[in-house]
Amino acid sequence: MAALEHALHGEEPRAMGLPLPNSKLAMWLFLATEIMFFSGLIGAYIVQRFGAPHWPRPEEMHLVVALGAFNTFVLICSSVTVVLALKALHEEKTQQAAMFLLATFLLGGVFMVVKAIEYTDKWRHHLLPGQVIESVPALVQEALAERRQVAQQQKKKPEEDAVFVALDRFYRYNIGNARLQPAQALKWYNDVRNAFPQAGLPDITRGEEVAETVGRLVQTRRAELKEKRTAHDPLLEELEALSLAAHGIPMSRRQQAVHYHYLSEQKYREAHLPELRLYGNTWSSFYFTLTGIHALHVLGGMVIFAVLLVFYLLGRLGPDKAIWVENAGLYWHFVDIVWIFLFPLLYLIG
Amino acid sequence: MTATHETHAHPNYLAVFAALVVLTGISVSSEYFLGAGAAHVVNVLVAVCKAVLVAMFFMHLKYDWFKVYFMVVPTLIVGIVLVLTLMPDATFSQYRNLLGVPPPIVAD
Amino acid sequence: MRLQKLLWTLLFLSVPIFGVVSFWVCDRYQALWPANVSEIYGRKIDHLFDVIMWITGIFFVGTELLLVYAMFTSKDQDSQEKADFVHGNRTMEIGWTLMAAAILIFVAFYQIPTWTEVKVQKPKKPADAHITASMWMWQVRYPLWDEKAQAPRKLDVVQPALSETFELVNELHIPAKETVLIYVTSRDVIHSFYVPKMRVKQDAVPGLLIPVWFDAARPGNYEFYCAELCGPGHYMMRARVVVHESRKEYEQWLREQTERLRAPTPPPQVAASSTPTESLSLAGK
Amino acid sequence: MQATNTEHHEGHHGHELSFIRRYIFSTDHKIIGLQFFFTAWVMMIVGGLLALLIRWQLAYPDAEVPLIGRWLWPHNAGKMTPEAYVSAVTMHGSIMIFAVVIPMTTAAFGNYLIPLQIGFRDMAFPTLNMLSYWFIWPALACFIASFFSASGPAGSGWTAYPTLSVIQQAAPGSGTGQTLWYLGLLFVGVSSMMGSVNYLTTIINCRAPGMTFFRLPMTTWSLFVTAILQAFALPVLTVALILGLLDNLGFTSFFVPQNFDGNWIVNNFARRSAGGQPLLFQHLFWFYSHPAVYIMVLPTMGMASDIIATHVRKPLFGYKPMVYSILGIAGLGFIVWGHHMFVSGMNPTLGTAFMVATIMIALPSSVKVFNWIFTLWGSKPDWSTALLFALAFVAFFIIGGLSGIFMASTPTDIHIHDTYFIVAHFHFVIMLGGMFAIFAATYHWFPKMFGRKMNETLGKLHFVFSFIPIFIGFYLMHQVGLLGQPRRYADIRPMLDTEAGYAIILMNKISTHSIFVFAAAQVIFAFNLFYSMFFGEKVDRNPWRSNSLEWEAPSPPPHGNFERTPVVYRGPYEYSHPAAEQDYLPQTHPPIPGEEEHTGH
Ligand code: HEA
Ligand code: HEA
Ligand code: CUA
Ligand SMILES: [Cu+2]
Repeated sequence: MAALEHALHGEEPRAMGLPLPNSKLAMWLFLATEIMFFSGLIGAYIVQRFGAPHWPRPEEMHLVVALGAFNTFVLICSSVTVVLALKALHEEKTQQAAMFLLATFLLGGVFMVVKAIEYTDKWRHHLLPGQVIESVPALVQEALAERRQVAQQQKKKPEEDAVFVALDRFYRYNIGNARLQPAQALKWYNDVRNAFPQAGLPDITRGEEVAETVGRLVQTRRAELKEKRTAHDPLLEELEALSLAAHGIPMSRRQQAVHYHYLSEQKYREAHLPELRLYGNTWSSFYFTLTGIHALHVLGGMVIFAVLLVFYLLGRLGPDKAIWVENAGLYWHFVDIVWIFLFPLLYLIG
Repeated sequence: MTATHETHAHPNYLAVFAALVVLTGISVSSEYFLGAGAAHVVNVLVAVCKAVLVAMFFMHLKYDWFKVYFMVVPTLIVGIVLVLTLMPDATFSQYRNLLGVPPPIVAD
Repeated sequence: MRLQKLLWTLLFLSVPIFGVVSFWVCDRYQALWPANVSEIYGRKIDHLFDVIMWITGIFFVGTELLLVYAMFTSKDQDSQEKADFVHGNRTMEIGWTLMAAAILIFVAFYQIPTWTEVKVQKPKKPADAHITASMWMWQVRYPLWDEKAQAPRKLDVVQPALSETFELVNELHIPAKETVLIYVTSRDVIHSFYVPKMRVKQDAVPGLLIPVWFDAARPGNYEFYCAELCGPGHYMMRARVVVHESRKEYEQWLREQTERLRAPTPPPQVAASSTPTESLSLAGK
Repeated sequence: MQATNTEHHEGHHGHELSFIRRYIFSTDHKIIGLQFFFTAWVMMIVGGLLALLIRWQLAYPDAEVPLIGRWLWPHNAGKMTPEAYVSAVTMHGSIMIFAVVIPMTTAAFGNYLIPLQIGFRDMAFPTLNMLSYWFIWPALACFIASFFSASGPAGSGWTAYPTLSVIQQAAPGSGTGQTLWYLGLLFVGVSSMMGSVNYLTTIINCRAPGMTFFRLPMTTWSLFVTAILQAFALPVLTVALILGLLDNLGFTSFFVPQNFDGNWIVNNFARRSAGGQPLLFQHLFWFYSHPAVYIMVLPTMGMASDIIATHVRKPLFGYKPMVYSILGIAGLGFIVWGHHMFVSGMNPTLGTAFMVATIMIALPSSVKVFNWIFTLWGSKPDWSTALLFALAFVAFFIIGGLSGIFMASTPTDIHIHDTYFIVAHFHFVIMLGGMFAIFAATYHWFPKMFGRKMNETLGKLHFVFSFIPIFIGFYLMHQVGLLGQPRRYADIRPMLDTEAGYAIILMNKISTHSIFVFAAAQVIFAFNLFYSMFFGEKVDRNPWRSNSLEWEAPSPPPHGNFERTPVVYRGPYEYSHPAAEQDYLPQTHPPIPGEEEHTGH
């Protein structure tokens, strides 16, 4: 019978399977699923990032490149310590291996602490998803309230504050559709005229003329700018706002955003008005989800290393546990690779 | 699993570490010295390089490649197909571009 | 055993028979698909339908009959013979793979031109209407009639200005015998614009503005309804398409509507890009 | 492998385990398989009852629901409310897919059969296996709890498209019910994930000596490929679910867009944030859920292949082409998901690419169909219930598959998308196809599970009274769909206004009545199942005289499965070998004179 078998199949049936321990095979399979998981997540981010009409810059959202780079460095260090632990274990230097594992654990801890610092910073700046204010009216309301408070503290009337007056006008006539009375229009016009003395704006005496004159001024200014190949300048901003208000036309959302940007970034820079961060909520949705899920993975890795350290304390860490360290290491390196992609995507390219 | 334990080659991990640190430095500094477009490209390339280094040496792919490639390669293909297929639709959606959504306000 | 075989064979034979007969009966009583009123686009879709119907129909009947035949000719349990000892047949495998591949490639490429025409290549013409879907109604905006130009105003599909358009709810008016271009969008959840008789369907997605084009050859009133689950009221999101005899009648209708509304004077054109927002939004707070 | 075999060998073999360790927190793959098996049947009843409710509403929208109507909807004169209808449809679809068919195929039969068919004592990771069962419970708890949430269960379809599913105020079903739905699905995902890693490791590393990949039975092959599909596709669903859940909780805005007038207010539903893309969810969802339909159907195809070959006493026609077509379906399955989105506002040019890929997927499927038919050719069937159900699977899968071609072709899909034609399509492939194969598998492997056979007479009765009514009931949905009846309509009376309205109502009534007959026939099955478990005819370990390894083990197999590790000499389909004295040749039988190795052609 045995001879027949040989004739048929050449040899006795042999054992099957890959030259990989089950656990390592399973770890690689798990990593394959993790790769898909993060492809989906990062893919969603990329799609949103490049598909959105606007995306906040990292520094607008208080991301500190230095912190991110430091965390990258920390993770790289921890990756090295894991492989060194594995090496030590293979060389049967159990104590050295344990030291390296401890180092890895601690580096993971450092990563988490830095993350916590970053998160707290976001929290203090109201950058959590759902907390970023993206609508100009709401921002202006907030700014007005702030100025009012400041004025109260200084025991002044808010109307004496130039910033308050400008914002108030913006809120009433450009955002809302309150009617601009001729007297107010004239006052507004004169404010603009005084603010830009060398622009040579004509003198107006009657409030009723403002709408028409300013309308003309806007058009000429636009034409001038077009020749200079720029789209906007402070004067045009001011004139446009006045012109729209005088005609009783509220600004479109885009115009509101542009005008608020002008007010907060150029005109009243030192007043520190609240910033407008369009798409800030979606940004922070992605930021917290991506880094949060990554941080959970780091936490998971730390638990594994803690278990290994407990094994050491119980005297059960030895070369026979090398496969444990190797699998933990594979996972940890993968987490590192994820961060290697997240760091530039969020902090640099973002 | 003594069979697979064989001789585990351990490359010079510190050299790899040094390379990773240098690459990180490059990607951070590129943002300051290069234009946005170039810096983005550099950043992506550097990230890929770093990932490859970690995978090759720390994850021992250099030695285990023939035992695990059948898991890694299809995964990478499927993952990349997923991301690429999302692109034309969501990112360059022609229907979104029809809308007058405000362009970046800082661009003016 | 023989009886059992006969019984099961007949049972399985009922599948292709019922399958074909029920379709045929439905077709007989005009209960297979709604009459097509779309000459330009719908006809092509129906043609494709017929082609696929024939191909799949032949394969349906063919494979089912083959199955039944194999059952019928199988060996009896009590016969002495063993079943055939065959593991496969390379020629047959290659044969049917190639045959199926040829047919499938034909089906795939045969329909690309139609798809291009109905969904990809947007006709170059001004938009006729703008539909905003919301729970659970269709708001249709039309351009007002411009007496001076003797034409409808240009419809700004991104933000139809209140002063240049008028709105009807659940009623879409279109001219017959020409391509109609409308834009659909949604204000809350995803809906779907579906006119069965014109073979047209397009999801209305919040945040997207999607062009749809179609045509109707015959004037009349046609059903259109929502085909994407949009909450409990999904089933009552029904409306009608009113097809006017001709372009001229349609324009006449536009003019009547405009007159009835006595269009307000247009606001001064200070900032060309500005359009009044309907109401102030304080969202996000 | 030698090493693998010894790795877990300290396992308890001899000593008795307590009842709890043995039947509840068991790590034995067979017990876990049975746990999944019974859990899935119970959920099938829940899903089936919901289906009956749906059918009742479609046929008699203006009548009180019998028995439960007064009690559930007293304020609506015992009639079903539209909210209840969409919730019923949603939960029916979700339960049937995620709590019945996927657990039944991959988890119940997968667990039970993989180690037995590859000749191993258990799964590679028994504890992980146990966890995978225990993770299904939080999932079921979430599903069930969602029925009792104040605003009712999830009501945005099993596809849960945003923005309906993520704006809590949008509909009653989008509140707590939807949140629980997301959570439940996440748990199902974790459970499947554990299972899939476990199966892959087991099949790759733990096969018995001589069991090469091309000697695996089709069931194991298809479960292997299914596990690969899950490993690749599930993580993406997890992403979609996590993002959707966060959106549903109200803070983030992955899928809630800003309206183009820049307002965030989505029809008066104030959101804290907005700015995402609803279509992104559909992409991520279908990236999983299209492969998921193959996750459901591939194991049933594998089981049907095994059952047909065994019961017709003939080698499977074209073993290798069958394997390759499974691989082909799996590979293509990853690049066709867009066919669910042809009219969703997706880039239409991309639609063309998806259309071509989708149509091409019919190619491997047709190879399978033809191979099944030719397996039957010149065979000697025993006409057992298992065979009949498996053949019905083939007959119905053809219908479901061919109707898929209509939808795969983009222009025709414009008309039939989201109509009852789709409902007909997928019930033909999953219910009349997949579930029938599951019935077949139950009849076929029952003797292995309990050492007794199911009653054949009752089985045939069950078959006849299932086959005819369910076929009529679902077939008519094609016509109804072509006539334009949309899916998920709580009330079809307004359809009466259309010219074919009368026909639509009539066909819906016929459907409903047929399906009620089907449901009644399932009582026979349930009775047969429990009756035979205790009083069925006792049989030996290989009642069907089958070749594959599971029949080498005692019935039911003890802990550790085989008395000694089996050694495999050939493929699993050597039936009616002319040189053998019997009409079967088990895989473990040493080679006989005059035999040569066959693998396909
Ligand atoms: C087990 C489940 C299963 C299976 C196997 C399939 C198989 C297929 N499905 Fe199906 N499908 C679903 C479950 C399934 N589907 C579900 C649940 C939905 C709805 C989801 C929802 O919206 O709720 C759906 C929806 C769905 C759509 C979206 C419709 C829409 O919403 O507009 C499409 C479109 O292309 C499609 C196509 C196909 C195709 C081409 C196949 C092919 O794989 C079929 C291939 C088989 C054959 C073709 C038959 C055998 C071959 C022959 C007899 C040879 C000869 C044939 C030819 C030459 C043509 N399916
Ligand atoms: C595996 C999947 C599966 C299965 C098996 C079924 C089974 C059935 N389905 Fe379902 N169905 C879906 C998946 C499934 N369905 C999905 C995904 C949807 C889409 C949801 C959506 O739109 O979001 C859907 C939608 C859907 C609709 C469309 C609703 C609408 O859009 O308005 C309808 C309508 O007729 C329907 C009917 C039925 C019927 C009558 C059955 C019957 O076949 C059921 C009959 C079963 C029983 C009556 C139970 C019998 C009991 C047993 C067999 C167990 C016995 C055993 C023991 C006791 C141990 N289903
Ligand atoms: Cu609107 Cu359904
Ligand atoms: Cu699909």
